[in-house]
Amino acid sequence: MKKLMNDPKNVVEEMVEGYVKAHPDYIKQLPENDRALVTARETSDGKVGILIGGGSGHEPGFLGYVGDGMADGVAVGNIFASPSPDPILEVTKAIDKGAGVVYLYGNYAGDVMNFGMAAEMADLEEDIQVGMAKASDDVASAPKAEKEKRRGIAGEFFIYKAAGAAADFGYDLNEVVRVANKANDNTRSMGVGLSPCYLPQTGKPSFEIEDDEMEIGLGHHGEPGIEKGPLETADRVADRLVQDILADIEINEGDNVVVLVNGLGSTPRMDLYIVFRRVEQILSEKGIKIYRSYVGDYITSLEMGGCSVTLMKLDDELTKMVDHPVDCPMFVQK
Amino acid sequence: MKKLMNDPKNVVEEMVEGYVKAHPDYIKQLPENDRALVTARETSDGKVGILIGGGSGHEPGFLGYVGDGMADGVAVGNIFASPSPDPILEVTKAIDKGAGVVYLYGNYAGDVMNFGMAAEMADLEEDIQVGMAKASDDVASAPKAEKEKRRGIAGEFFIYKAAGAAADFGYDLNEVVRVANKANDNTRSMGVGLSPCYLPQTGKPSFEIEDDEMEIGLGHHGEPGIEKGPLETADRVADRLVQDILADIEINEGDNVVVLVNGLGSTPRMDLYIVFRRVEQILSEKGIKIYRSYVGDYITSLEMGGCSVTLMKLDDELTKMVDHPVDCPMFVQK
Amino acid sequence: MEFSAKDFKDFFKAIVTMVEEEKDYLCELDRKLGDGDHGVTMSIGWQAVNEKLNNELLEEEDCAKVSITVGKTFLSAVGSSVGPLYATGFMRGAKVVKGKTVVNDNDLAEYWIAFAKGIKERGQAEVGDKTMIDTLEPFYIALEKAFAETPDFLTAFTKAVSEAKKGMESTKDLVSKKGRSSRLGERSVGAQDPGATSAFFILSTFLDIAKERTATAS
Amino acid sequence: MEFSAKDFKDFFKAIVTMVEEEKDYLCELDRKLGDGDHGVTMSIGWQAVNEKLNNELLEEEDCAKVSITVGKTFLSAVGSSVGPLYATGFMRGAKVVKGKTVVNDNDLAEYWIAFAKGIKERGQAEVGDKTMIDTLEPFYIALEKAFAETPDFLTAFTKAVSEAKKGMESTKDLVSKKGRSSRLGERSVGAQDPGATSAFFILSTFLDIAKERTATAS
Ligand SMILES: Nc1ncnc2c1ncn2[C@@H]1O[C@H](COP(=O)(O)OP(=O)(O)O)[C@@H](O)[C@H]1O
Ligand SMILES: Nc1ncnc2c1ncn2[C@@H]1O[C@H](COP(=O)(O)OP(=O)(O)O)[C@@H](O)[C@H]1O
Ligand SMILES: [Mg+2]
Ligand SMILES: [Mg+2]
Ligand SMILES: [Mg+2]
Ligand SMILES: [Mg+2]
Repeated sequence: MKKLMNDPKNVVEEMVEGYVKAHPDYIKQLPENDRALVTARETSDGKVGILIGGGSGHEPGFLGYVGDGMADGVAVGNIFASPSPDPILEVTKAIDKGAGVVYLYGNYAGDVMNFGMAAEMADLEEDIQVGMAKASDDVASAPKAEKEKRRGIAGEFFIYKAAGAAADFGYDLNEVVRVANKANDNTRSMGVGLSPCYLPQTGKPSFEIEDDEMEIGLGHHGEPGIEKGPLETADRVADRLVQDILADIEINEGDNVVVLVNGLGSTPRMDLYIVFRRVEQILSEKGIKIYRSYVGDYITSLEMGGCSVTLMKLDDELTKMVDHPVDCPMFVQK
Repeated sequence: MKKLMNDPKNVVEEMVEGYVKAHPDYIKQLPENDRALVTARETSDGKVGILIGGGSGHEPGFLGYVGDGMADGVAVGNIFASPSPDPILEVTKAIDKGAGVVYLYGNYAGDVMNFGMAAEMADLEEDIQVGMAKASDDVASAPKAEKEKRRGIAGEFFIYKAAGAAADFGYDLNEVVRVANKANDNTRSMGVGLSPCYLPQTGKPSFEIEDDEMEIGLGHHGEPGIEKGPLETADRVADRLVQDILADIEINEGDNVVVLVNGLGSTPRMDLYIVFRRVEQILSEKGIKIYRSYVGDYITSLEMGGCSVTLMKLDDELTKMVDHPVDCPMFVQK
Repeated sequence: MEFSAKDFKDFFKAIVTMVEEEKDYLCELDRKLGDGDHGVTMSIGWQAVNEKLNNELLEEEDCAKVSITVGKTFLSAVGSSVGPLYATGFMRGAKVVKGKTVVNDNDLAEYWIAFAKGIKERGQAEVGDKTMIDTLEPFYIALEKAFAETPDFLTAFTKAVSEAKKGMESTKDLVSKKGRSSRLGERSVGAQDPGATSAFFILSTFLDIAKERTATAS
Repeated sequence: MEFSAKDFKDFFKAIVTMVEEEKDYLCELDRKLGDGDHGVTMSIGWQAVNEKLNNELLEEEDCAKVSITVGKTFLSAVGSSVGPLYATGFMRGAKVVKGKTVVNDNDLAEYWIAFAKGIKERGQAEVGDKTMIDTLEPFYIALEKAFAETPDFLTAFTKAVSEAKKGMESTKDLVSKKGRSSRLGERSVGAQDPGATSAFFILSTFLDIAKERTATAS
C-alpha cells in the first residue's frame, strides 16, 4: 500500500480540512462538529434540506455533492464507516429552513442505525421533521424479492440528483422523499472489482484476488461479491453487468434511461469509456434510449480497481430532475 | 496489469467511440478521420478556433476538454504518442471560422513535429492561419535557464482554460497566442510518482519502483524523474513540490494564484485533498492568495499513482480567463 | 460481589488494552466478510473512551455516568455499525445502575442483560443472522436463567460467557443474513463474524475483571 | 547493383518482420529512458505499412511511390516522435529516386544520405543528444565519404552501417539532451537510445537485403 498521507489516523480530518480550504465558496465546517459540513451558500427559506452522508473513502461521494442542486449538507464518517448521529444532527439543525430535512444514505446497517438515531433526536430534541430515503440499487446484494435488503452503491448519485432537484423545485418533504424513492425504485447497479483498496490504518487489501480474476457484484467497500471468475474482456464484463440489471427491472423498447459507468477509484477513464461503448451497443440493440450518460468516478472505494454500471429508468418527472443544473465542487452540470 | 479492455490494439478506437456515443450533444467524430473530434455545437463566426491534442491515456486530457469555453476540437493520438498531422489538419479545417486556429500542445518532440507539420500544411494547402503555444510547465524537466526545453504536464489545463476563454472573448489569433503563452509563462508544475502505469499493448509497468519509494519529477508518461527517494508523508511531499515551484518563479506576498493538485490516475481524492491541505498552508504562510483551486484528475497517465502540484500566477487578464465558464464532458465550470 | 465506578473504569481500561491487542485479528475477520475495518473502528472508539477515562472520568464515582459517557464517546468517535450497537448496550446498562456508586450482584446481572437486550433491540438482528447477536442472545438467556437459579453473579456470568463463546463460534458455520456480509451467501460459511467476536472479547474481559475482584475480596 | 521497386518492397517487408521480432526489446529500451512505447509505435506503423504492401502497393513499380507511401502510411498510423522522423526520411529518399522503377548504386547512396539528412533536419537534434541522430549522422558521413572514394554501394554502405552501429552504441554512455529522456540527466547514462537502435536495425535490414541481392546477381 502506498498513499500520500501523514498519520493514517488523521486522513479523514486532513481530507476534510483540505476540502473546505479548497472550496470555501462552496462549503464550510460547522463550529459544533468538524465532520458536519454545509453549503457556504444561503439556501432559500422553506426549501426542504437535503442531507447526505456515509463513510469516507468514497470521494466524490459524499462531501463532493454538497452544492446548488444537490445536497445542502453532509455528515462525514470514518473510512467506510457511517457517521455517528452527532454530525448528522448538527447538519440537520443547520440546514433546516422550516420545511424539514431529508436524509439520503445507502442501505447499510451502520447508516440505518446512525441516521435513524439522528432522525429520532431531530424530532424529539429539535422538533425538526425528518424524511428518509435509502439507496438500495445493487442488484448483486440480495435477490429481487428482497430489494429492501440491497445495499446502495453508485446509484446513490442518481438519488441525490433527483431529490436535490425536487427540493430545489420547491417540493415538500413528503414529495422529496417520494421522488427519492422513485429514483431508487427505478435504479439498478451491478459492479465488478479487479483490484482491492487498502485501508490507510491497516495497510491490508480489502480482498484477495489473483492477477487473472475478477469479482462480480462486490460491494464498494471491498465486501466480497457474488462470484469470482476469470477476468474477461470489457465487452463480456459489460454484457454480464447489463444483463443482470435488465433481468431485474423491466425496461422496454422506447424507454429512456440515464447511464452511469462509475469507476471505483483506480480505473482509467479509457477503460470506463470502453465499457460504456458496449453498454450503449446493448441498449441501442434493444431500442432503449440513453437520455444522458455519466462516465467517471462518482462514488469510489479509495483506490479500488473496477467499475459499476447503473441504469435509471426515466419518466417525465425524473427526466426533469436529471436535467436540473448542479454546482458542487466535485460535480457540475449545466 | 489488469484492464477493462478488449483487444489492446483497439483501446483508443473503442474509447473514442464510447466517448462520442456518451456525449453526442458535446462532440462528434469527423467523417474524414476518426481521430479528429470537434465540438457538436456551432461556434461563432470569426472566433479563433482552439485545437488541442496529444497522446491518449491522459484522459480527461485531451478529448475531455472540447466544449464551450475550452477547445473546439481535438486530435487524438495513440497511447502516449502524438497524433499524426492528418487528424490535426482535419480538425483545423473543421473549426476554422475565418479567424485562424491556435494549436495548444505539450512540449514533446513528437507533438512539436506533428503539430508543426500540420501547421505548415494548413498554411500551404488550406490557407488557414495557425498559431501555436506549447505548454512547458514542468519544473523538473529542465533547468530554469532552459524553460523552453521543459515538457508540459498538468499545467496544460490552465493553458487551455486561458486560451479557450480568450478565444471566447473574441481575441484575435495573435492575442489568443499571447494569452496562452502568458498562462504558460506564469505556470509551474512539479510531480511525484508512486506507482507506474501499464501500456495496454506491452502489459509492462512504465517504471520500476519499490514499495517504499517515490519518484520526484517524473513525467506523465512514466518517464523517469530527477530523483528517486524514500516515500515521504503527504506534507513532506507537498513541501518539496511547492518549494521547487517557488524557487523557479517569483510569487510574492499578496499575489493571487490558482492551484491545481492533479491526480495521475489511481490516486484517491482523499490523498489529493490531503496534499492540497499542505499546499494551502504553505501558500497562506507566505501570504500568497489562492484565487481558485482545482483538485482531481485533470491530466492523467492511465493508472499511474501520484500527483502533481501546479501554480499559475494571476494578473487581471488571467483572472478573467480563469473565471470564464466552461462546459465540456469532463469538466464543467459555472 | 461489590463493583464500584472505579471497577467499571478498570474494566473499560481493560477493553482498551484488549482492543489494541486484537485489532488486527478483528480486521482480518472483517476482511473476509465485510469491509475489513472492525478492528480499526473498535480501536478508534476505545481510544476515544480511553481519553475520557484519563480526563473527565478520572474523578467520576457514579457507575451509570461512567457507562453513559463510555457509550456516548464510543458512538461519537466511530458511528459505523458497532457505534450505535455498543453505545446502546452501555447506555441501557447505565439505566439499570442509575445513581449508584457501587453495584451488587443483582445490579451487575441486570446491567449485562440490559446491555445485550439493548443491542438486540437496536440492531433488530436474530440469532442465526451471523452478527454479534449470535454471541449476545445465548449470553443473556443463560445469564437470566443461571442468575435466577443461583443469584451469584460470578457463577452465572461465567456460565453465560461460555454460552457466548459457543454462540460466537457458531457464526463460523452460518450463512450471513444481516450487515455487510449478508450478500456473501454461501461464501460466508467458514468465517467467524467480527462483531460476534468483539462482543465475546468484551464479555470475557469483564469476566476476568470480575474474577480478579472476587479473588481480591475473598 | 540494381534495385527495383520489388526489392524496395521486400526491404520494407523485412522491416515489418524485424520490427515484430524486436518490438519487446525496443519497448524495454524506451521504458528505461522514455515512455516505453517505441516498440509498440514501430509495430503499429509497420503493420500499417504491411497492409499497404499487401494491397495498394502490390503492383506498384515506381520506387519513389513505394517509398512515399511507406513514409506517409507510417506517419498517419503512428504520429509520435518517430512518425515524422522516419516518414521524412523515406519521403526525402523518394525524392532522389523520383520516377525510377530501378535504381543503381549511385541512386541508392543518395537515397540513404537523403534519408538520414532528412531526419536530421526534421528533428533538429545534434550528435550527442542521445537520439537516432547518433546512429544516422555518422552513418551518412561515412556513406558520403566511402562512396566518394569507391563508388561501390555495398562496400560503402557496409562501412557506413558499421559506423551507425558505433553511433548507436555510443548512446549508452551519453547524457540525453533531446526527446523525452532529456530530463533524466545523469540517470540516462547506461541505457541505449531506442530510436538510435531502431534506426540501426533499419539500416542493417537494408544491408542484409543488399548483400542478398548482390549475391544473387553475381
Ligand atoms: N443489525 C445488526 N445487529 C447486530 N450486529 C450487527 C448488525 N449489523 C452489523 N452488526 C455487527 O457489526 C459487525 C461489523 O462491525 P464494523 O465492521 O465495525 O462495522 P461496519 O459493518 O459498519 O463496517 C458485524 O460483524 C456484526 O456483528
Ligand atoms: N528531435 C529528435 N531528433 C531525432 N530523433 C528523435 C528526436 N526526438 C526523439 N527522437 C527519437 O525518438 C525516439 C523515441 O521514439 P518513440 O518512443 O517512438 O516516440 P515518443 O518519444 O513519442 O514516445 C528516441 O529514442 C529518439 O531516438
Ligand atoms: Mg465499515
Ligand atoms: Mg510515446
Ligand atoms: Mg466493517
Ligand atoms: Mg516512446
